[in-house]
Amino acid sequence: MVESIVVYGIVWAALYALMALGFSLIFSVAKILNLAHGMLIMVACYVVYVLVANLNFPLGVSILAGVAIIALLGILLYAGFMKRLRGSINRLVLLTGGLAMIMEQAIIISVGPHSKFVPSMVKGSLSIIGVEVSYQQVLSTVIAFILITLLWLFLQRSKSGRAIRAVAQDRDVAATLGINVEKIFTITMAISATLAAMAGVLIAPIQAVTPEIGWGMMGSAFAVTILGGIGSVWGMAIAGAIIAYIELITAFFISPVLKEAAVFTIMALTLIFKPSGLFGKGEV
Amino acid sequence: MKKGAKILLLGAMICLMALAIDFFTRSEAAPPIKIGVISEWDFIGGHGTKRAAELAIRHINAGGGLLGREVKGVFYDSKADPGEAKNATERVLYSDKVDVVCGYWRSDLAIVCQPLVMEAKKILLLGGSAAPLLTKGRIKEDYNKYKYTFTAQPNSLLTLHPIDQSIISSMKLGLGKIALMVEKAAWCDPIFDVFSKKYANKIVYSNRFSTAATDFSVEFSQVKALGADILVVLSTGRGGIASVKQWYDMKIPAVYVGYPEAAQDPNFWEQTEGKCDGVAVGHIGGLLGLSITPKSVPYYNEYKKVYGEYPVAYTNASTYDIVMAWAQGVRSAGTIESPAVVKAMEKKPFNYVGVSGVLEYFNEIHNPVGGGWKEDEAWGWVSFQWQNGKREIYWPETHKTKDMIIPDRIRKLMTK
Amino acid sequence: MALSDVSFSVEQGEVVGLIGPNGAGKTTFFNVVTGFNWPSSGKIFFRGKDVTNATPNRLASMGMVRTFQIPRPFKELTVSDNVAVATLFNPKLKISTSSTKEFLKKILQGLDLYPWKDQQATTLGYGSLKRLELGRSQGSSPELLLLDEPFSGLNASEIEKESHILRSLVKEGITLIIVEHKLRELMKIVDRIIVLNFGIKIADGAPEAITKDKLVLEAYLGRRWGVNSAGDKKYNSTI
Amino acid sequence: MITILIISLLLVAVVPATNHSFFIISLLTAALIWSIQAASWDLLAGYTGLFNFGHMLFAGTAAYVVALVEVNLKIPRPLVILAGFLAGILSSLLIGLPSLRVRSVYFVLVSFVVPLIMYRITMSFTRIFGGEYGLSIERVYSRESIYYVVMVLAAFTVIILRILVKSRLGITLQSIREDEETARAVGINVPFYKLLACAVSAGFSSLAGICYFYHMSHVGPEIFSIMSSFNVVIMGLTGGIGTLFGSALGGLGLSLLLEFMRPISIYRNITYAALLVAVVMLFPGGLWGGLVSFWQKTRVMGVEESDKVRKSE
Repeated sequence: MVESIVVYGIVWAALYALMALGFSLIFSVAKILNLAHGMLIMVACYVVYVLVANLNFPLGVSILAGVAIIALLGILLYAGFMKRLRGSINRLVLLTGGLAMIMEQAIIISVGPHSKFVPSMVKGSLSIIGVEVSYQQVLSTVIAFILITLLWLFLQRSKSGRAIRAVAQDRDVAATLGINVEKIFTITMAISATLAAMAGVLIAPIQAVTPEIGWGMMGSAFAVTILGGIGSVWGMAIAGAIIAYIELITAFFISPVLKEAAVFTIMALTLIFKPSGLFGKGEV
Repeated sequence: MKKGAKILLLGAMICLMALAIDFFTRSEAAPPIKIGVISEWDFIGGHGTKRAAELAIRHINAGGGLLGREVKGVFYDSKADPGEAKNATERVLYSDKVDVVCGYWRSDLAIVCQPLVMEAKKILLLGGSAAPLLTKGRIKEDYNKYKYTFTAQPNSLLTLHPIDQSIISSMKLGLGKIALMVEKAAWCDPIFDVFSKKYANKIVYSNRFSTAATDFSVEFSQVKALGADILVVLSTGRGGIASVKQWYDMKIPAVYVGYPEAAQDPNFWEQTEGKCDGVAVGHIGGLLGLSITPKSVPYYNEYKKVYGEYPVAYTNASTYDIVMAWAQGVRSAGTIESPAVVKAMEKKPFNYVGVSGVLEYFNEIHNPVGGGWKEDEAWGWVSFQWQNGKREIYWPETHKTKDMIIPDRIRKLMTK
Repeated sequence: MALSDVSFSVEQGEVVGLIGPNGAGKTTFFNVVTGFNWPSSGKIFFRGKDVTNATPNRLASMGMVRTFQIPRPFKELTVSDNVAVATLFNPKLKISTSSTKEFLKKILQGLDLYPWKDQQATTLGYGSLKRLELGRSQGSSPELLLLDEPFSGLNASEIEKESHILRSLVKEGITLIIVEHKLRELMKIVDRIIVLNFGIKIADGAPEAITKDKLVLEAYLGRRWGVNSAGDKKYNSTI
Repeated sequence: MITILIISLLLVAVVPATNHSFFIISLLTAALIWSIQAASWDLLAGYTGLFNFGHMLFAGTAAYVVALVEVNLKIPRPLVILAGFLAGILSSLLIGLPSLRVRSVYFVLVSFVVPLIMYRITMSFTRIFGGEYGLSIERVYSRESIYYVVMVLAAFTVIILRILVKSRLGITLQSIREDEETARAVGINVPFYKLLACAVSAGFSSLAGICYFYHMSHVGPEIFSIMSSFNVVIMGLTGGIGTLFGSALGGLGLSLLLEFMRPISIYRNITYAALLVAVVMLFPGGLWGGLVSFWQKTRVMGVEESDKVRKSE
């Protein structure tokens, strides 16, 4: 019982964190609240599905292709739209919301509302401390954690990583240091979209994919980001864990019905009492 | 006052716009018989309603139309929003001047729009909505107002029956410890109550989960811990596929039965990569590609031919059948005047041969009856089980293709 | 910047200059007194009442008003509205529009902003904005006015205007506490100067005395004087 | 003022002009309700600087309370409506109190989240709130009567709000929007006025919500969904933020436009979204705001001239 809460908590922590990372990254660096993030995740799943099922590409190839396509899409959305409105938070929210609707409708019109799926990369399951977990879940979790670590390393060690952090801290100062802020924003968006796509292909085999799933995913990303606070990779991971465990524990001790309500309440409370999030550096 | 003038201009424009809408959309009820089809295009159910209505209209016209007149469909999206649905409904009623309204998969929309159609004294053909309030409630209470409502979809209370069959059949297989997991939705509440009462001494675990749930690990491990061997799940939400996959991955030693709506999908086997082996669910038999009536298989194949995929949601049958049934009613009444058509459709025996089954008559609350289904049973509905990639009907007897079984995988888990 | 030991009292109608090198804690002092920050220890009395933890709006309604070094007008509002806001929350004015209008007019004329009263604040030049800042503070007819560098960023002629206005305020019997770097101009209006350094009051006395005070000279004026006079030369050359 | 009367008269004229087409009447009723929502939203977003993404929270709460009373108790309708109205105003605290602590993007987040909590609650507690079925009653008022009531309410809303923002309250709110610190420095009790603004806005919004309930004779969880609140923002912003007329007209216009686009069937939603993107990209102040700012620009130019002159003196 408790074991299963622990084990599945880890699985969902990783996936939630992955969903949220891209979202919070672009949010902290470019102050863009990207409502289209969930839709990027969703579109990634559909791209992979179409490549596999309709064009019978091998799975690996399709996943790589899918991720690449989404990354490009991300850059496109940024350069084409968000760039122009950067700075005015409210209009950006509306813009990304509109873009999300467009993506959703585009999928519905082209593929239809039926639920699609991305085949799992590995079959079978194993038992961890007496809890049955499928290899797919294990794989997704591991990859998620690897990605999180990689992102962290990238931000800490690499040159452009440092640049991104600098921009996140103070755009103007960064600019005076000779950092090409525009370039940084574009790179960040690309990374964010890539993370979204990866989240998509890792989660799709575990759940089904329908066009409106994007909103739900965005919600999860929302929750984790708010709780974790922007500008801290491991804060994201921990927040993901907290959310995951809140859900599981509510489900176990109170009632599964109140899972979402519990999460939303935690969000609201965080926003009211510690708006910058548990590990956030950004001030209000 | 310059500003004022501008505002005035805008105001005038808005009114003109309103008038323009009215003007463009107004048209006298001319030769073609018009069906207003309103459904939720962005959702599988509503999508099915739309397609099924299209096919039905096509077939009616192929058969020379109705009373020598062509039948024309007016299709609007309700966006799954009551306000939108209301606008759409009043648009078809008062500016498209349709002769009959069809559609509504989501019950809240039907609840809002049914009275509007009734006020206009037009026939309402419910595409998929099965809220008991619409028939059992309203028609019973105020027959004269609501008698124009017809549906080829048993109300959700009756769909309890195929679900119950899955429990009964699994008990026949010697299982007896029930875990009852029911989605927290209004349509589930009465069913949940009935089961909790009926199987009070057999239920070892029961809970309600949210329609947005996608993870069931905790619930399932409780089920496992409590040693339940019949896992009854009612879920129309996103949870369906996820729950089946988790049930498989967590090696739950229990048969998965009930109403995981996602399991109706002909591609469910591929979607779950065979993990759904042994899952039992209720569905309209006419959509299984099995010969429930002479119409079933042809419809199944034609649907594939037209839309490139097999029908998924039950609305694909219920909408088609109710529209065709209405057409038969109109033919026998010899007019499209609502009262006459109502009389014609209420005539016993009505004997309409549909995709889902033979509809002998509509009972006093306009629920379909016949073709081997009793009044208190879900007309047209069967219980089937996924058995190595195929959907095998095990209830009712009349349409049975295979017995319900406990898959070897689960048997092994149980003996372990 | 923390304040460790600053204690002095200001009499009604007195004009006090508050000086000190950058980071001496002048602005912090302002924030603490006007209730934008609250002190960790120590007390603030205004007209005998303990106002240590009062909110800015309460202090304002009591008659203690501050200005900001960089003018912070309500950009979208018109000039007169900017002052009007203050008058709205001025308990001494009853909401009889006529008298308020008169009061407004008087202030705006005093600042000679009247001709531009219906423009958006953003359209004013810097000098006018400074005066608007003053005007807004007058709107709540203050008894104690804390001015944060009223002369900064102004050219000689504008400084003239500004100090003229200040003098008129003094005539009205308003108590002033002025933080200012431009000592020359400051000396002309204040009757007492307090010197802060690293959050400590190091001197307090009449202007002449201060200029002779050793401590002050080395801590502050010694460096500052030259720069300032150089600055003056620059000004003279420009005019 | 006059113009509103004229618009109202035109709207009255619509009824006979379309010989009482129920379609047009209820279409306009809904549109007017949306315009009230947009206008009341504008008081917060445009004048107080609280960009509220959860505006339908107020209307939803009011509507649900009225529905609950209508369904469960038998008490005179005025009391029912009053109850809903008060509940709506009370709910404004859920947005107002956070607004005291959090600003800009964080406030946007809060305002997003609060209605979603209500959505979950109404969905989950099916016994009380009817779950996905929502709560519905038989129609109690004729279409026309509701239409006229809503029309009067809409005019009333815009006029009252207009008067408010021209009054001392208006200036106060705007100064809070411009610079909270300075606002406090001149003696404004910022928290009080923020809450007041929320309450006023919520008041009108919930009246509209109650009308919506009687117009639909139904209320469901959708009213708390992201989209419905989002729509209010879209309408307000398209019409023109900070110009009550603009937002109100935006609400009216967009609702009609949406209905007008019905014939393009499956491309309707995507077109709507595309339009939204276009407006957000091209008209920062919205369409109406575009006009207004154009006038102001012309005025400001003249001003700058005089300013230069003055400086050179």
